[in-house]
Formats: sequence, structure tokens, C-alpha cells
Amino acid sequence: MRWYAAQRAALAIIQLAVLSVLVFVLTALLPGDAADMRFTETLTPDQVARMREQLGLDQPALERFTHWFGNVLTGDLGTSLISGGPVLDIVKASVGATLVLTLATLAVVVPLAVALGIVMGTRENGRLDRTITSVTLALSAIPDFVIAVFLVALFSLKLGWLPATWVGGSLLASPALLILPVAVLLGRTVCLLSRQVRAGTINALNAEYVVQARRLGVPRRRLLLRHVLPNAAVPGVQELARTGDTLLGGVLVVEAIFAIPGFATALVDGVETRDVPVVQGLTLVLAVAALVINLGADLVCNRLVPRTELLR
Amino acid sequence: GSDGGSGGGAAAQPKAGGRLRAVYAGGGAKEVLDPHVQSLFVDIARHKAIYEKLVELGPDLKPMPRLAEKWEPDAQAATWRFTLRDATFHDGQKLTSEDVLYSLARIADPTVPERVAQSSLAALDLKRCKAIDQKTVELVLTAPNAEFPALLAGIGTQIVRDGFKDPTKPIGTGAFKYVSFEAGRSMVANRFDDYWDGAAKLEELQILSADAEARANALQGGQAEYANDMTATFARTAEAGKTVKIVAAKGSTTHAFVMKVDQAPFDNPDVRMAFKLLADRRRLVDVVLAGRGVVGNDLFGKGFQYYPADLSQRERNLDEAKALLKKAGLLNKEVEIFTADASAGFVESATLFAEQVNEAGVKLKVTTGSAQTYAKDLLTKGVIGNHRSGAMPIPQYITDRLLTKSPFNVTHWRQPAFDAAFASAQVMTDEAARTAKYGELQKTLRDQGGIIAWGHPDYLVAVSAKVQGVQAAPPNTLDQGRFDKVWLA
Amino acid sequence: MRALRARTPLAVSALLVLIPLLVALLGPLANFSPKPGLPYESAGLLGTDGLGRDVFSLLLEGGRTALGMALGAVVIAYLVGGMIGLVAASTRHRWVDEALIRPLDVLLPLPSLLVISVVAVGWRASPPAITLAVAMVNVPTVARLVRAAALDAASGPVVEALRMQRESWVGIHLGYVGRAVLGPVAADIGTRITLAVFLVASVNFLGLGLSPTAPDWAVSVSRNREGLLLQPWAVIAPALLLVSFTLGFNLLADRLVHRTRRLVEAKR
Amino acid sequence: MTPLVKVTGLAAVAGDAILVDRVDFEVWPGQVTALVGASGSGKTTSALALLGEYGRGVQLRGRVEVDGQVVVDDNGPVNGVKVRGRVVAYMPQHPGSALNPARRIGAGLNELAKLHHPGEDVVPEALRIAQLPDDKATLRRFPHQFSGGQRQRIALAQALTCRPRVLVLDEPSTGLDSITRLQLVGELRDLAEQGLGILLLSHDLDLVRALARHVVVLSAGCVVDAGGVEVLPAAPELVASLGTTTAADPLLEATDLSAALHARGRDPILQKVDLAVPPGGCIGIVGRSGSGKTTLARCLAGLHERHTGRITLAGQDLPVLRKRTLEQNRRVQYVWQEVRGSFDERRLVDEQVARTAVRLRGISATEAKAEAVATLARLGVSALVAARPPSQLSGGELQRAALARALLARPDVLVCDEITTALDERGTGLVVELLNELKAEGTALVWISHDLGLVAAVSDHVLVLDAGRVVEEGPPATVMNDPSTELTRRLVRAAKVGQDPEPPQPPPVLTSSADTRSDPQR
Ligand SMILES: Nc1ncnc2c1ncn2[C@@H]1O[C@H](COP(=O)(O)OP(=O)(O)OP(=O)(O)O)[C@@H](O)[C@H]1O
Ligand SMILES: Nc1ncnc2c1ncn2[C@@H]1O[C@H](COP(=O)(O)OP(=O)(O)OP(=O)(O)O)[C@@H](O)[C@H]1O
Ligand SMILES: [Mg+2]
Ligand SMILES: [Mg+2]
Repeated sequence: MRWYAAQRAALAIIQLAVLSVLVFVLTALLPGDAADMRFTETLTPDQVARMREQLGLDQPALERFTHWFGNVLTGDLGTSLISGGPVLDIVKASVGATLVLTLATLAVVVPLAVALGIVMGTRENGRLDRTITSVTLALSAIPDFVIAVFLVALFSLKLGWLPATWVGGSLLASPALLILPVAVLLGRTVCLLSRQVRAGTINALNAEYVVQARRLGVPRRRLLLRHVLPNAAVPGVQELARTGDTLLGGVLVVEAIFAIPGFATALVDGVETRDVPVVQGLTLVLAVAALVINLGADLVCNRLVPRTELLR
Repeated sequence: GSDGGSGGGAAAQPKAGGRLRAVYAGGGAKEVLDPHVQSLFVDIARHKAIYEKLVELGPDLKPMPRLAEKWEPDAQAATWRFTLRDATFHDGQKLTSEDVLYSLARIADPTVPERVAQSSLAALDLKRCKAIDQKTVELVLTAPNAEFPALLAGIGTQIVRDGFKDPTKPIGTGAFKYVSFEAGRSMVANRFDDYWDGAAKLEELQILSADAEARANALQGGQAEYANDMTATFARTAEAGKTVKIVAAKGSTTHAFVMKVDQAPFDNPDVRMAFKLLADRRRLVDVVLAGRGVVGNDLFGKGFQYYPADLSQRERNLDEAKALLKKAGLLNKEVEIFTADASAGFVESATLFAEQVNEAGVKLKVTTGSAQTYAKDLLTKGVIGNHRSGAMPIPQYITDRLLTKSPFNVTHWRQPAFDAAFASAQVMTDEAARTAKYGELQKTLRDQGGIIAWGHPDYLVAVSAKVQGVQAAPPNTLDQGRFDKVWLA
Repeated sequence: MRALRARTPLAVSALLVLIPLLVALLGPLANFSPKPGLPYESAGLLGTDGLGRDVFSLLLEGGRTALGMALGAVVIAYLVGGMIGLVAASTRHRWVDEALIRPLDVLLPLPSLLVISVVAVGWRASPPAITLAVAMVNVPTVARLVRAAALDAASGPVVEALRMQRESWVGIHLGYVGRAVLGPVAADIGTRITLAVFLVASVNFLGLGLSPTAPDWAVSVSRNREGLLLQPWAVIAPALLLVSFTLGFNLLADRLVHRTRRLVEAKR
Repeated sequence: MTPLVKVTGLAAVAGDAILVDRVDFEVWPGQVTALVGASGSGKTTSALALLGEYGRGVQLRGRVEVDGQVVVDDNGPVNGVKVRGRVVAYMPQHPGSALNPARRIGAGLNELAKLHHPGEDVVPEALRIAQLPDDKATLRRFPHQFSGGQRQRIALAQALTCRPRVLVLDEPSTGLDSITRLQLVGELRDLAEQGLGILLLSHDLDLVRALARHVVVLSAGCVVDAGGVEVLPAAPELVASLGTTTAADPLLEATDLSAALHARGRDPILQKVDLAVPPGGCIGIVGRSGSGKTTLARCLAGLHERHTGRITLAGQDLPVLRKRTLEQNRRVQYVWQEVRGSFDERRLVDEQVARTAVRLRGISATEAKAEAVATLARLGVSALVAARPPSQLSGGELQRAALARALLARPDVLVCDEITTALDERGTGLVVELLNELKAEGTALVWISHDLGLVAAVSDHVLVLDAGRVVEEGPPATVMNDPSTELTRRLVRAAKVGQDPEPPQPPPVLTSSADTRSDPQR
């Protein structure tokens, strides 16, 4: 176990280092730099040139990178080229909304998907199974921006029931702000997850050990909760960790449509304004999160079904 | 909804109190609190609530007194005396000459290149500027300029307190006192009771940032009462309902195609004229601006001070254009138009214009560049591209874009004779003579220059039905976004 | 068998996929371009869009990018990732396997969002660049999937038995390993194409991809959504075509997954 | 005394197929009743009827009474749920896979204890009978942390925790080496002595002979005979051959053969094994589970590449499989132990068998097919059966198909890895007959088996492997009758289950390392 943890940690560190280089190279490949972004027909080229100098953007890329990397090792994510504030502040400011959004989504998705998956799995090919399958399949086939556009048109603009944007509202004052964004993010994730849970349930139900437990007189309810569920959850958990990335893509669309000042928006903004330290910082945080989530998923799976191999 | 100002109703009795949430196009991390570093509308709106300038622009972009009660130039228009108004800062201090001098020096600080008014106020000879007394300040120019007051109304020229260092603790003379700010999201400010121009009606002002769709949704969903810079489509949708009013300032900005006059094929005046004759301005306005705009006449600033209104409207003339193109040998050749999604309507108008040009037998190919770097790229890249300019006095527009040394000379219009004529006009203290001279220069531009100004979109502000007192005014003018005059019914 | 018949009929799923596909393929050939009108009018079959263009003619033009980029991305992802996966699985040298798969592991936490937005911002409005970016984002997962599926098959006793019978390399890898990989891959392609369509469409929707005047379906949905209440067809029609394609593909993929599952069950 | 289980006129029908027809049997407390019969004769179907359980699409008729409760009557199963666990506990064929990998074994045992005997502390007793340590550490372990043999015991402990009146054991001895099998016999005998009724399903007649009081012989779903052990066919008299000490040069020879799991000899499985087989000779390889028999066979077949030492065929070096010439490939063939896994699910069995002749002997596909069908027919697998995909063949049929597949190469050396485990006596007889014929024609055999009697009958030289080393070798008669090592002695003695008139000695205490067999194939 300790060897495993060490291996995992070493791999993570290598991944993060390589990732930083990659992100730097990627952003360096973009045309223009942060100083150019300030060129909005109010600052003259001469002023822009002086700014570039002040921001240190006239230095060679390698030097900028090593400088940044050195700082990161001491825990300093640097300062934004655009706002001049610490990157950490930008990360902190943007992470909240996205976190709330994803947690709220997960809080709905996970129980819903598990429940649906188990219902479907225990009634394999029954009418209920087929109905739920069809509905979730259809839901997952609608791109999130299409869902969002129509939900907003219907529930906010036509009926006026729900707020269509986070602008001018506060989450504390009106939690209803969460409803539409979560509804948009829900569809695909629930479908993906519930299908995994369904497959896991069917597999577990057919497994020798469940059949045997039933033969030894374990009642049905207990069988489902204690014997089927943990095994059925494993593919679901793995899927959840895997969908993190796709979920983030959806989050961007949702953030854009509902004007949520979140992580994905900050990332794309950073790229658009060539704010390299911000992009670096956000990516780093994101990568750490992805690594932690994957590790967590592996550990959870290993907890649920100890035989799951840790290192593939 | 109704066009024009919404405050005209005689029955409307101003009411005090309440909170107004105004949404502007956001700039994310680019948004700043330093009044001298602004460049976005949302920054300008925010700073306008807190700070003031010596001079402001009227609806026709003519300078009008603000913190300066009045001004007087000397005979050469090289030394200007400004008399200050009896205004109070949010910290209770009175406005003095020292504040003005400090503000101008702060703007000019060469170690902070992002202070935007640096280039426009470069003509100021700071060492020789001085305070005559508490309320009078004398500003000396390195070269005479009859338009100097207008420069003090440009963006980034706000007056701050003497010794102002920390932009996160704003103190101005404006109608609202700063409370809080989060870049890319919102600013909150409260009424300043000692405002010299009569305290605002609103108790609290929130200025929020959001893109066009979110602005529309916020306004319709009742999460905002005021939405700046709305699209014509939104106006069309909103007009069907009753909850939202549209306040439209006619023809406030300028949409144009710009040709580089020193690059083939536009180094040939015939080709420039042919392209001008090819533009179907009416259709461009109808489609790209959804009819919400005024047809342009290849000149900036229709309706502004110094605009030559007597020039005839240029119309589409396919035959003449064809003849000119044939003469230039451009028929069946391909020309690229360089555009980007940098501003609403750019790609759309380029695409539409391409179709119109294609009808004359010249293939205009649309190339899309990066939106973020477009302003810079346009200076060097492409031979013809999109251009949009906000409202500003016409002489300033010429200074910025049409002189040999202009920093944003996108048409590469570099004519020593034109430069000289403009310089001579600028020192004329007689306004009528100046106007005549500017008129001549603009006629030259219209016929020979590289600008195809096809339309002047209306500037659309949408407000919820209960908002009163919103004036229809072009952006960058005094009455645009004046929340001290607005009240909630 | 009964369960299979009870599912959505094959014809329906196929039709759902085929309609958008045919529109995308044949639409541009139709060369149907009526005279443009004014923005958001109801003239013509489906009215006009925000630029006064006929929505129906736009639909005919817009499928090529909407589906082409996604399909292209999946094809490229499978060519590159599948090759890496197969080679990694079939190599007898552990270091080749490691050298091929470990770098992909490192790439896994790289947010696809970042890659795509960088590419989209850097090479704006270039369909090949975006296609390539979407493809690259998919390579690591495809490679791992193919490797895992092939490894399972290639290391099993069946391959040993075939070697004992001296079957040729081609016979073993295409005849057996390839067929064994086909099941998971076919199921995966179904969902992957849907995902790719989503990704491409989202990029275009967010204005990071194609030019805003492009007739692309996702761009149409994005650009015309502010006119949704004035002229709904400009949004609904392209959205319907997109959804029809992804829904059809989902149904087909589901069917495939079912078939492979039943095969596996039969094995037990 | 009344019987615990009374089955009368039990019938099971699936569609038009009759799986079980008018079966009667009884199970008495303290006694073992055995259901015997060939594979597919309906043993499992009949036994599951005691729980009211039936396969998908199967209908049960007749009458099953368990401990006074009617479980099946003429309307089909009724309230089988009541007897599950508490009255009848069933132990399936591969108990290893019947343990939930996600649960600690303690949790599983306590759950059953709480369900059936709340408030009573039945777990320690169950563990004791199953010969498992009753400490916290053991209970906190997960199933994968036990060896195959221990897992079998855990499954037994689970069944015992229910304190059933009747214990049903389905093929408990498949794949066990003789020592482990002997331990099982002892345990079951103890259980019966404590008053439990045991229903034993098996085709291992020796095991039945050793345990059963009542025997019911099934054939194609019908009871063909019933009574005491005397109804069983007599144990075939297999005479150990004396060993042919032919002077002929060895055809296949391995010297100093070592093999490891990992590169550079880490984790060795085989160490310094020497063997030689002359043409027409047969070398038998025996040893406990996990001793390295399969690995040795795979080295000879060229499939296990991580080995050192020298293997020669007719004096010439024999490289690993992928470097062998066509001729070398043809001359040495291997028959898999895990036979199901070695067939491609998607092609028909006869086609797969025929491919050998096409690829290795270059004959046409039609000729090869004809030859495949003929060979399979000789082994008792009809052409009709062989023309199906592998999933539709029974384990025994597939085992014979695998043999045919190797035989179609007309090999000079045939390596057989436990190829009769799924066969009944008739099937085994057919296989042995054919192989003896080939031997007479000069084919050399390497014969791996747990069935010492069979080894003795087939081979003329025996190797005994233990932990990868040869611990004893010699002619079978010598090795079997006069073993020189303790291991061989135990193997031989344990193999005599059900053949000796004397009851065997109490089983030796199992140490956790004694059974290193990996998880049985699921
Ligand atoms: N659900 C089912 N539907 C149809 N036929 C079945 C079903 N279950 C079992 N059979 C058939 O019933 C027969 C008896 O099966 P059963 O499992 O009872 O045999 P068995 O004697 O236990 O054999 P083995 O020794 O291989 O375990 C077999 O021919 C089998 O193919
Ligand atoms: N792939 C593997 N991974 C780990 N251990 C292995 C592997 N293959 C074989 N072993 C180990 O090598 C040893 C020898 O295995 P082998 O299969 O040769 O045994 P065997 O004598 O054939 O046993 P059986 O009678 O059960 O077939 C065993 O301890 C087994 O656990
Ligand atoms: Mg059975
Ligand atoms: Mg073995």
C-alpha cells in the first residue's frame, strides 16, 4: 500500500510538471501576448510596448517559465498579467461558483442515478427498464446548450418562473438560481451514470455470490443493499471520475449561458486574454483536482470491492 | 417600449430611494477601478458614478463645462484658464486647483503606461501648468490647440484627490460613493448626499458585468433594471412586451470598412471609389443593424459638431463601380477582407459586403482573424477590414486615425498636406472658420480616403418599465448613463 | 429476442441518423440559395435567420461542418489512438508498451477544455484545427480502450492456441484480436461520436470555433437564440437535426452494447 | 427415523425438453445420499429443487418435502424461501466464486448468523468445523486474501453458519489434488456424524464410495438405479505399468529446466527439472495444485518463454514457440487445461479443430474437416455437436475437441494437461484408448493429472513435482507402491479414497500454504 501511494504520488508529480510545460507551450503558441490584449484603441502602440516591458513579456519564454516554475515550487502562483492581482485570488474567486454548481449537480445526480440504475437493473428488460432507458438516452442525446436555450426560453422568458442568469442575483438570497443550471448539467451525467449502475447491478445480480447469498436465505432487500449495491457502484464511481472532464465542458456552456463567474469561464478568459499565469494556475489546480478525484475514485472502488486492482 | 428619452413624461414625478442594478458588457479580469486606466464601457460607467471630469461632451460631442465652470484660452489657444466649480469630494474636502494638477500629473506618469489619456494629453506642458488660486488653474500646452477642452473630456481624464494613491479606495466628486467592487462582476455604490449637482434619487447603484444574452435575461427576469448596449433583435423582442422599455440614441457610433490606401489594390483611388460605390448601405443597416441605425456617408460622426451635413448621400452605383474596377484591371480578381468577431456585426457586415462586391465581378473573400488581437492586427494585416468607432469629437477622431503620426491609422492615410491643413484648423480660435476648414478636410476624406462608413447604429439601452429619467444620448457623452438623474417609479 | 424487438425499431434509429447525415452530405450539392430577406422574417419554408438568410438553405449547408468535424475527429482519434493501443497491446517488448501508454497517462488530466480553447483561440475559425484538437483530446482514452480490449484478447489462451496451430499474424490479429476488440470499440464509437458532436457544437456555440456567419448548425443555434421568440425555426430546425443525429447514434450504440452483452452472457 | 428430504416424482421441463423425469430420492439425518451420473444427467437440477430453485424457463413438477415443509408440489415451487439456508444449505460447484469479493468474510458469516439464529453465537462453531481459525484477523480478511482451498472452507462455513438440517454439495472434488480431496472426505464424514443430512452430487465415484450410504444413479434425467454403494460400477482395475526402459534415444528431452514468472528469474516456478520421453513413451507428471505442472507443460510447448535450461526434440534444440519451424511446431502439440478459454467463441468448433491440419499439414480445408469430424467421432463427440460454437458444448465435449485439435497435427509429442477432468468414465476410456493407439505408433506423451490411477495406467515413467522441483521419479509401479518421499506417500495414500476397505486416516492439518491453487476459473 505504501509502495502504491509512493508510486501514485511520483506519477502525479511528473504529470503536473509535464502538464505545466505543456500548458506553457500551448499558451506560448497563441498569437499575441497579454500586452496586446490591452491594445483596445485607447492605448497607443508605444504605451503597449512599455507595458510589455513592465510585465516582463519581452523576456525569453524559457526564462519566464523557469521563473514561474520556481515560484510555484515555493507555493506562489504568480500574478495575473491582466488584473495585476495574485493568481490565487482569481482561482479562489472563480472556484466557488463552479464548486457549488458541480456539488449541487452531483448531489442530485448520484442518488438519482444510483436509484434509477438499480431500478433498471433489477427489472432488466422490463417495461420500467425500457422506459427509463429510453428517456435517459433521449435526454443524453440533446446537447447541453440546446437544453439550456430551450429551458431558459420556456421557464424564464415565457413563464417567468425561474431566473435565467446569475447576474444581479445572489445564491444565498435565491437558491432557485441553481435550478436551471443543474437541470442542464443533469441530463447527460444521469444517463451515463445510471447505465453504468444498471450494468453493474445486472452483473452483480447474476454473479455467483449473489445467487449463493439468496440460496442461503438472505432476503431481497438486504441482498440489494448489502450485496448488489457495492459491486454495482464500482463502474459508476469509475465513470464518475472519468466524466469529470466532460462535465467541465458542460460547465463551461452552462457558465456562459447563465453568466456564472466560474472556473471554466475564468480558464477560457485567461486563454483569450493570454494571461499565462492565470491559465497555468487554473490548469494546475484543475489537474490536481483531477488527480485527486481519480485517486479518490480508485480508493473508493478498492474500498467497495477490495479486489479491484489499484495500479493498472 | 418607446424610443427617445423616457423621462419626458410630465406626469412623472421624481421619487427618491431604491436600488438600481445596471448591467454592462463585462470585461472579466480586465476591469479596473483606477479611473485613469479605464477602457471598457463598464469601467467608464463605474467611474462616471464616482468621479467627474473638468469637461464633458454634449449630445453633439461638443465640450461642455462640468467640474470646470468655464474656461478661457489665450489668443493662440496655447494657455487655458479653467475656473473650478464648488464641488466636494466624498471625504468632505473641497475641490481645489491642486487636485486638478495632481490628477493631470498622475495621468501623465510615464512609469505607468496604461494610463489611457497619456497620449491625448501629451500636448500638456505640465511643468508650466500652475494653480492661480484655489479655484483657478492655468494649463499650458506645448502647441496651440483650439480643441483642448474636448481632450479634457476624453476617457481616463477623471479628477482625483490630491495625493490619491490607492485606486481600491476611490474618492471622487461624483454622485455616488464607492462601497465595493469585484472585477468582472459588480460594483456597489451609495448616494453621495453632498453632490454639487443635486443628490441622486437612487439610494444604491449596482453596476454589473455580463454578456449580451445575460443582460437581456437579467433585465427580463427582473434581476436588473437597466441594461446597456442591447442588440436590435432584443429591442424587437422587447417591444412586443410591456415590461421593458428601449431608449435609443440615434446614430451614435460608426460602422465602416477601412481600406489601406497605401496597399494594392486600394492604393488606386479608382478602386477605393469603386468599393464605396458598391456598398449597399441601406441593406447593411437593415440586415446587420436590423434597421436600427442611420445610413452612413463614408464619414465618421454623423450629427456631431463639425460634421459637414451638406454633403450629398453616397448611393450604390453598380455600373460606375464596374467601370472603375475594369479600368483598374481588378475584375475577376480576388481581394481578402480581414475581419473578426471582435465587435457585434463585424463578420456579418463583412459577409454581406462580400456578396455586394461579388456582384460587380470582384471576389471579396472573408478571412476571420482572432477577436482579441483584432484591433492591433488591423493596423498591419489585410488590405480591407472592419472598423467601428465609438462616439468622440470629430477632431479627435482625425487626430487618432487620420494623421501621419496617428497611433490608430488603420487606413494608412498619410498625407502631409492633410496633416498641415488639420494643424492649421486646430489653432483657429474662431469656431466658424474652424468648422469650415474641418468640413473641407472631411470632404477630401469622403472622396479620397479609405473609409467606407456605411452605417451609424443606434445606441440601445433597455430599462425596466419602472425606471424613469433615462436620457437617449450617445456613449461617452454626459447624459449617457447618468444615474444621478434616474429614479424608480 | 423479445427484449430486442421491444427496443426502438432499428429503422427508427437508422432514420434518425440518416436524415441529418444525408442533409449534411447532399445538402451542399443542392445549391439552393433563395434571395435573402430581412432578419427573422417568416418568409420561405423555415423563415430567415438573424442575417436575413433563408434558414432552410442554411440547414442544407450547415451539416458538413457540424457532423463532418465530429466524425473526422473520431476517425482521427481512432486511427491514432487505435494504432497506439493495438501496437502497445501486441508488442512483446514491455518498454514499447510503456513508452506508448505512459505519456498518454500523463496527458489524461489535461483538461480537454483548455486544449480546445487554446486551439480555437489560436487558430480561429479553422475547422481542421478544431477537428484535430477534438481528435487529440480523445486519443488517450481511445488508446487505452483499444489496448485494454486487445490485451485481453491477445494475452488469452485463444491466441496461444492459434499460435500453436501456426495461424499467421494477420489471421490472429485481424481474425481474432481485431474481432474481439470490435465489440467494445463499436460500443465506444457510438458514444464517442455523440460526445464529439457535442464538443464541436459546444465550441462553435461558445463562439470559439467557426465564424459567426458560418451556416453550421451549432453556430446557427447559438447566433439565432436571441431571436428565438421572433423566429423559432432558426434555432429549432438546426437543433432538431443535431439532436436527431446524436439520438439515433445513441440508440444504435445502445443496441450494439446489448448485442455484445448478450454475446458475453451466452459465453458464460 | 423419518427422512429429512423426501423427493417423489420430481420432474423438470424446459419447453419440450425434459431435464429431469420422475426422480425419487431421500436424504436421512446423519447419512450421505449421493446423486451420481454423467455430466448433464440432471443432478444439479434435482438438487436445486430442494430450495424451490429452478433455471430460467424451467418448470418443476412433482413433490419435494423438506423437513416436513412442502417446497415443490404439482403446481410447481411453493415457499422455497422458508427453507433456504435455515433448512437446506447448498454449496455450489466452484465455492470460490460464491463469495462476495466486496465483503469481509466475518460480515458475511455474521449476517447469516443474525438472519437465521439471532442472538446465538453460531459462527465460531461453524468455523471450527470448517477448520478455519476463529480469530478477528481472519474474519476481517476479504475472500481474495485466501487460497482456493481456504475459500472452499469459507463457503462451507457459511453454509454451516445457517445450521441447516441438510447440506447439498455440488461436485465438491473437481480439480482437487488427492490430498485436499482426502481432507474433504474427512470433514464431510464428521459432519454427517453430527446428524446432518448430506446430499452429494458427483461423478467422482471414488468419493461417493468413500462417503455415501445411499446412491441414486441418474441418466438423462431418469433414475436408472438406486440403493447402497453396491449399485456403483466397480472401480476399474487399473494396473500400473512397469515402465518401459527402452534403450531408444529420447525424443523429447529437457535438462536443467527452470522457469520464472518474471524476467531474470524472479519468482521462480520451476527449478532444475530434467525429463526425457522416448518415442512411444509416456511420462506422467503429478503433484499438488500449484506445484508447477502446467508451467512445465507450457515450457515444453514453447508457450512459457521465461525459462532457462535446454529442451531438445530428437537431439535438436527446441526453441520457444514463435521461433519454432513449421515442422517443430507440428511435432510438438499441447492440450490446454483451461479448455474453454482456448477456443474462439465466434467460430464453430469443428472448423477450429480442422484449422490445425490446414495450417500445419497443408491439406485442403474439406479434407481437414472430414478428418476433424472423424477424430471427434472416435472420441465420442458427434458431428452435430461439433458443428456448434464452443459455448454450446459441455465441458467434457470441449475437452475432447481440444484433444482432437492437437491430434490433427499428427504430433510426435503430445503434452496433455489434465484433459480428463470433465469426463465421465466412458469418455475417459475413449480418450485413453485413442492415446494408447497413438503411443503404439510412436507418439510420445506427457501426461499431467491428479488422478493417480489414471497416471499409473497410462504412463511408463512418473515425475512428482513439489514447489517446482522434481522430488521423486521412477516407473509408476515403484512410485505408487513404494513411494520414497513423504509427499508421494501422502498423495498415493490419499488417492485410495473409496477404494480401500479401511477408512482413511484422519486428514492432516491444513496449513495455509498447502493450497496455493489460484482462483478456479469462473
Ligand atoms: N435453464 C435451462 N434451460 C434448458 N435446459 C437446461 C437448463 N438448465 C439446465 N438445462 C439442461 O438440463 C440438463 C441437466 O442439467 P444439470 O445442470 O442438472 O446437470 P448435472 O447433472 O448437474 O451436470 P453436471 O455434471 O455437468 O453439473 C442438461 O442437459 C442441461 O443442459
Ligand atoms: N500468471 C501467474 N501469476 C501469478 N502466479 C502464477 C501465474 N501463473 C502461475 N502462477 C503460480 O505458479 C505456480 C505454478 O502454477 P501451475 O499452473 O504450473 O500449477 P499446476 O501444478 O498446474 O497447478 P494445478 O494443478 O492447479 O493446475 C502456482 O503457485 C501459481 O500460483
Ligand atoms: Mg451440475
Ligand atoms: Mg495446471
